[in-house]
Amino acid sequence: MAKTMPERKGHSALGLDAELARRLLYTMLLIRRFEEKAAEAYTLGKVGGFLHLYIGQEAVAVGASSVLRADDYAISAYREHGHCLAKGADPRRVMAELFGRRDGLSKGKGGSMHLFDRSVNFLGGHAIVGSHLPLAAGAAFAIKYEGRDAVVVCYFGDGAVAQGEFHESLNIAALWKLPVIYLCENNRYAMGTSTDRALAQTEIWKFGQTYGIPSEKVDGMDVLAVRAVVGRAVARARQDKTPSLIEADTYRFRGHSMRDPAGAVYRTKEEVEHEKERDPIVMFRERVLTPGILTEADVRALEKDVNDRIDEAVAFADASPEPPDEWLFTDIYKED
Amino acid sequence: MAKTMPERKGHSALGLDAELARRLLYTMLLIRRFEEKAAEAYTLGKVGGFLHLYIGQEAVAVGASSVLRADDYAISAYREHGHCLAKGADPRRVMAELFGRRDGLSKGKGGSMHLFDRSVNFLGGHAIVGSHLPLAAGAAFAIKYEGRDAVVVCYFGDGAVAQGEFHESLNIAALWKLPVIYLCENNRYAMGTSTDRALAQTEIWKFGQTYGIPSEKVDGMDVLAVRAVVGRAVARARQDKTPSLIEADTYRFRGHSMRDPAGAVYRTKEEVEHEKERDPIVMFRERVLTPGILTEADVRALEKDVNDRIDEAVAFADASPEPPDEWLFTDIYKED
Amino acid sequence: MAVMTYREALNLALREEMRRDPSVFVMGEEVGLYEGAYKVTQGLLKEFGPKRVVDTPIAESAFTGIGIGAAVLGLRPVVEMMTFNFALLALDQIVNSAAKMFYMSGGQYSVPIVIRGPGGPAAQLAAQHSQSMEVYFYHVPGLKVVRPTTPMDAKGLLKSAIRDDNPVIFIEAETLYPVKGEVPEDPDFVIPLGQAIVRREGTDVTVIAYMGMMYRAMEAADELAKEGISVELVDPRTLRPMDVETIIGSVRKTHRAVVVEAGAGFAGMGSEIAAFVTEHAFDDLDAPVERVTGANAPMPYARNLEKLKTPSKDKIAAAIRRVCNANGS
Amino acid sequence: MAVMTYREALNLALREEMRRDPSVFVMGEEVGLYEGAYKVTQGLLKEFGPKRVVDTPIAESAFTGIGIGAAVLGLRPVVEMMTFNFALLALDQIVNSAAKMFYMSGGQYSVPIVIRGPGGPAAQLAAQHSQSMEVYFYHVPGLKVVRPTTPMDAKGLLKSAIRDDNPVIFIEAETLYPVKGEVPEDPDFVIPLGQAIVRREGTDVTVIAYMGMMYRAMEAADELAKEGISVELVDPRTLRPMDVETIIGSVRKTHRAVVVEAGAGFAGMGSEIAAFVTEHAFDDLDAPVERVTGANAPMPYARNLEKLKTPSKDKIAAAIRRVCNANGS
Ligand SMILES: Cc1ncc(C[n+]2csc(CCOP(=O)(O)OP(=O)(O)O)c2C)c(N)n1
Ligand SMILES: Cc1ncc(C[n+]2csc(CCOP(=O)(O)OP(=O)(O)O)c2C)c(N)n1
Ligand SMILES: [Mg+2]
Ligand SMILES: [Mg+2]
Repeated sequence: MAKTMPERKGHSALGLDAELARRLLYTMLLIRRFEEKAAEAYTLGKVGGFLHLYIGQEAVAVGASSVLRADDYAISAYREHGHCLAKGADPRRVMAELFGRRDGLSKGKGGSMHLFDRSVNFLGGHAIVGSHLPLAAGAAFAIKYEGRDAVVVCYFGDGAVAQGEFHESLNIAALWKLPVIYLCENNRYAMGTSTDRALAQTEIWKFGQTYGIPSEKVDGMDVLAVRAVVGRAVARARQDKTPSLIEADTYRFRGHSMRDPAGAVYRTKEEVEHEKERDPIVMFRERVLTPGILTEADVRALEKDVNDRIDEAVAFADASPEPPDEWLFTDIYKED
Repeated sequence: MAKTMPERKGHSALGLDAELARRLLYTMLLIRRFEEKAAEAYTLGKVGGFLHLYIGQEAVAVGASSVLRADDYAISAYREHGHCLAKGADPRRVMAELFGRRDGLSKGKGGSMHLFDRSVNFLGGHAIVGSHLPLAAGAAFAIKYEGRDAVVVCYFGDGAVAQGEFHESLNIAALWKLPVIYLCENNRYAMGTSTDRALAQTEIWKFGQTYGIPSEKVDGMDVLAVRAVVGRAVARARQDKTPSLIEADTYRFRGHSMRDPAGAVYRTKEEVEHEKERDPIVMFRERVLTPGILTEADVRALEKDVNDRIDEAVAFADASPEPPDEWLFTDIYKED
Repeated sequence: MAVMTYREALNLALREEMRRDPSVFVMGEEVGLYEGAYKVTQGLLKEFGPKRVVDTPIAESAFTGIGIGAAVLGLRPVVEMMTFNFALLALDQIVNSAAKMFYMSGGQYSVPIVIRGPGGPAAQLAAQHSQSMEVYFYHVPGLKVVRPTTPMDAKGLLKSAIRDDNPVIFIEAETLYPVKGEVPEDPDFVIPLGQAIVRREGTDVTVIAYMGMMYRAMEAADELAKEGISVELVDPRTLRPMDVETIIGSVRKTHRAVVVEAGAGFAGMGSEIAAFVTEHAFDDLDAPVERVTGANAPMPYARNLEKLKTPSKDKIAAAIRRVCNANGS
Repeated sequence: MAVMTYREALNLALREEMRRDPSVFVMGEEVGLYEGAYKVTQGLLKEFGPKRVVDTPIAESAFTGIGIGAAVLGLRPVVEMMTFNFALLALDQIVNSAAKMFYMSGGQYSVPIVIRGPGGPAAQLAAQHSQSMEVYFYHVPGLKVVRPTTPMDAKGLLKSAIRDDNPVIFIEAETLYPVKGEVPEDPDFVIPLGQAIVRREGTDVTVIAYMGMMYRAMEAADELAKEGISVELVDPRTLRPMDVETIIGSVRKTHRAVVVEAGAGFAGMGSEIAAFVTEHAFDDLDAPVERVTGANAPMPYARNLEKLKTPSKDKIAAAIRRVCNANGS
């Protein structure tokens, strides 16, 4: 049965067979469903703090992760449920983390913005915009230092492009030839600021040119396109440590966070409706159904699997106890 | 007699007449002589801390300042004696500042790295690499806010290009159309680090292209070339608030500071000797003597004026008393 | 007097000062079109236009530096940190440019800037978004640091901060924005920086607290009143310059002191207050100054752990009882 | 034991640890080809090559973040801040990434990084280059903070810092680099973090100091010995975690305490030490703890003013005399 496992045949197999179709669709559905349930839990007061939904952008995480190996790394900002799940994290433990429970990935200490999963090499959820770009370069540095051929995918938003660390990281990654793929999810807004109000250059991929690194733009609503572009970048990083900058043209269907549910002040309803026609899941479903790669029955079965799995995740999170009080003071320092 | 005064005829007068030749040569000689004397004073223990000499780069400050008006601003890093003098500061008060005396520009509290002169709109000497780039944009912001047509010239080194604030400032200056000219003095080294070891893109002017702002490279040893390029940038900034990035190709003849006197670990003697053949003062002297714009006698007279003025500056600094002890606690807060 | 929220009081202060002085402008992420992540700048874009209500890219170091540069030329920027947690990215500009320029220039260039926004514990925002940030500022000569507890203080102190010729760090609190209180509508009403206030008179013990901790201390004081313990509550309001006199005056009267702070205890504001109280009133003290502080841990996300991180009313009350029972009484 | 300079002791510690553990590497501005702005990394490039001695561009935030990222994957980076003044540019990475990652990840990812370099007053380097920087770090849960006073401590503590699994802020001093002292050459010699040392035994008063201030306190103690005042000198060495026990033990014995620090006094390390000494030893104290601190001013350039900014031997001696003459004795 389909799982969010890294592909076993190797990242170059971009041909769309049933197995791949199932895997990509399954993972996108899983993320979508996870988040719908997380939003529900938020309104019920089971999830606190900020909750940033990834709905609409699933093709980016899923396309990118589909070309990664288990020993590759991913790192992200605070809108990272999708990246973490796509890398293979157990939805039960992710949901438990959102619920602030002891069985959460981070024992309930991190929450939605700070998902970490060492078992799948997911290097976190970082909530200071731009701050994880150097961390990604550092992980890539370590890989190269150790002579391995793993790579790092670093997801970040268009909002991070204006930060100094974007430039510092791209410069050093290019200068030192670090195996990192900077994958910008350009969803056109940083909170309420559209890219044209934040960036003198809104074609974000072009920033990469100055540093002399391969830079590409891709339709971030097309999971296969993302897969192809990131696949090439991963191959370059693996083989000759060349970093890349990729701009995925995408859109968030919801507001910035649950505190901005409508997301309507800075964009029109028409724009949102129009973009929803590019829904990456709907489009991919059409794509696999039309030529008969999957059948309607296949898809229904996938959807059922996903729904069951997420229901199970919610039940798991609900059942998990609060972390014990003493844990306030654990994990501050590592004792040898 | 020649003075380091802003040109009265307007910045578009780039034709090289005797008056202009005298002014440019005078100011370059003044800076050169000032620094030779400062170095001497340093070895005598009269100047403390770090002392970064500008020798070799004089054409940049002098060429740029020659197109500025009195109500324009300049701002720099810690290698700023030349920028400050070229903007019109009194060498006596600059020297007194280096000596840490009460008649120094900053009452002896700033020292060589922190020259400020409000009377000529010199916004300082800032010693955290990259930190004054946003300050320059801020001054330009204020000019635009107030509806004035002044401009800001921001001098910085190749070393600052790797800093995040370079990117942040260029992006915002371009986005908001601020009247600031970012003038990078690429002297090929940041301390012991050559540009190719610090930057993935060593053609620094190219960074400006991504932001869509006019970007040019200029021979920083040719005072007239600098004058022309900066003149165009100033006109753009004045008329339609367009910022520019200019890369001046230059070289420092001395070490990074008096603590790196030889500057020989990271570059060869041959390279230094070769570059000294591009001495901006020697070259400009030839340029004005050959066609007879100035005579040998004119130049000797200028040299004598300069030497007298700098001797006077040293005498002034020597005679100025130490700041009174109470001044430790003044100028921390401005009282209304 | 009108009754309004802390948020509204801040908004009114901004409006009044912007009306009064055309050199005052507001700058930061989402302050304009979005009207502020926490709506403190609501309506300002409409009233003052984009020239004076400036949305910035996410580039804290640069837009803070731009504010400083503009202030150097004589404008009066009010820079919003969406939350003060992000101010670490701008700390070099604040500490090395804003705080030192007047000194380094020998008094030539002052920096009349206000940097404001919420800081301190919020609701389940976890380690990176829920920090008590004043600790990075109040040590620094050249800066002034304000933490206003009530709507009235928020208004009166923000207006003073804007009129001040020095860089002022003005840290509000997300949790206080909806709190209501009386606020003078008089546009000439200001509260000078550097003056503490006695929020409640008492005779047995002085409790020094600000922001959310002051509200909890009030609850504790109510509770203790029933037990016959009379608590005097002093709110420093401005952390730098600190009104040492008012605090010492109170301790001289009560002979006992408890300092409460939300941030981690080791080397926090409480340490300084405890130290100077002891220095100045050693012979008047009947017990060592007690510090009730946030746990020395990062802020956890889980609700139950988060609750333990910050001093509760009960912890404050217990400390007050302890000092009151200490020998010497 | 060999006699060597503080600089050489640091260099030796780096060498030994790099030989011992291939995951240790050094990174920073000018650490390689230039052999360090202050030559602490002299010879390392030659011995270990450019893979392990990495020159960086001037981009403090990025290369610190890169160090943190590499540490998360298990390497042991030693990141040099050319001087700690520049660490403000990297403070977000240090406070929000390095210090909190272990906690936020629920113990999954530790960050075994050392960030080292000189800090504190230097020679006429003025306001931006001569700051006592420890204040930005010792408050932060998740960080350890070391300030080693002697060559022996420099070596023993740096080795412990490198072996530690947590982020360690290791602040040296430009003025101490040429100071000589005995240093064990044994590569197994380490000094555990978190242990203060009694540098001189005495009976009348405890002086707590570190770095340059410890050397001045020693001179003061010599002078006072002639006056019959017996000074005990305690050096915390590690500021976080602080060895409260050793300090309190000493104060319990002497009944008097003076804390000396180079940085500005308001809300500095001295405030915390004074506060906890008073809390733990209130009944043992015969006089309030005296703080002798740097002036609450930015660092001026002029030599005479600079001298006044940092506590002198005379000021320290005067404070010691004051507490010894306080009533209670
Ligand atoms: C340094 C910093 N500044 C501000 C914020 C507040 N903030 C959180 S998310 C966000 C917008 C980021 O937008 P973008 O990078 O495009 O990511 P998206 O939300 O679109 O996924 C802002 C301003 C922050 N977390 N960190
Ligand atoms: C943020 C910061 N990091 C490091 C330093 C130390 N430092 C002083 S000058 C310098 C080199 C700067 O080189 P460049 O910008 O090319 O200017 P140049 O010295 O060549 O004029 C360095 C690294 C500093 N002052 N500030
Ligand atoms: Mg976005
Ligand atoms: Mg240079």
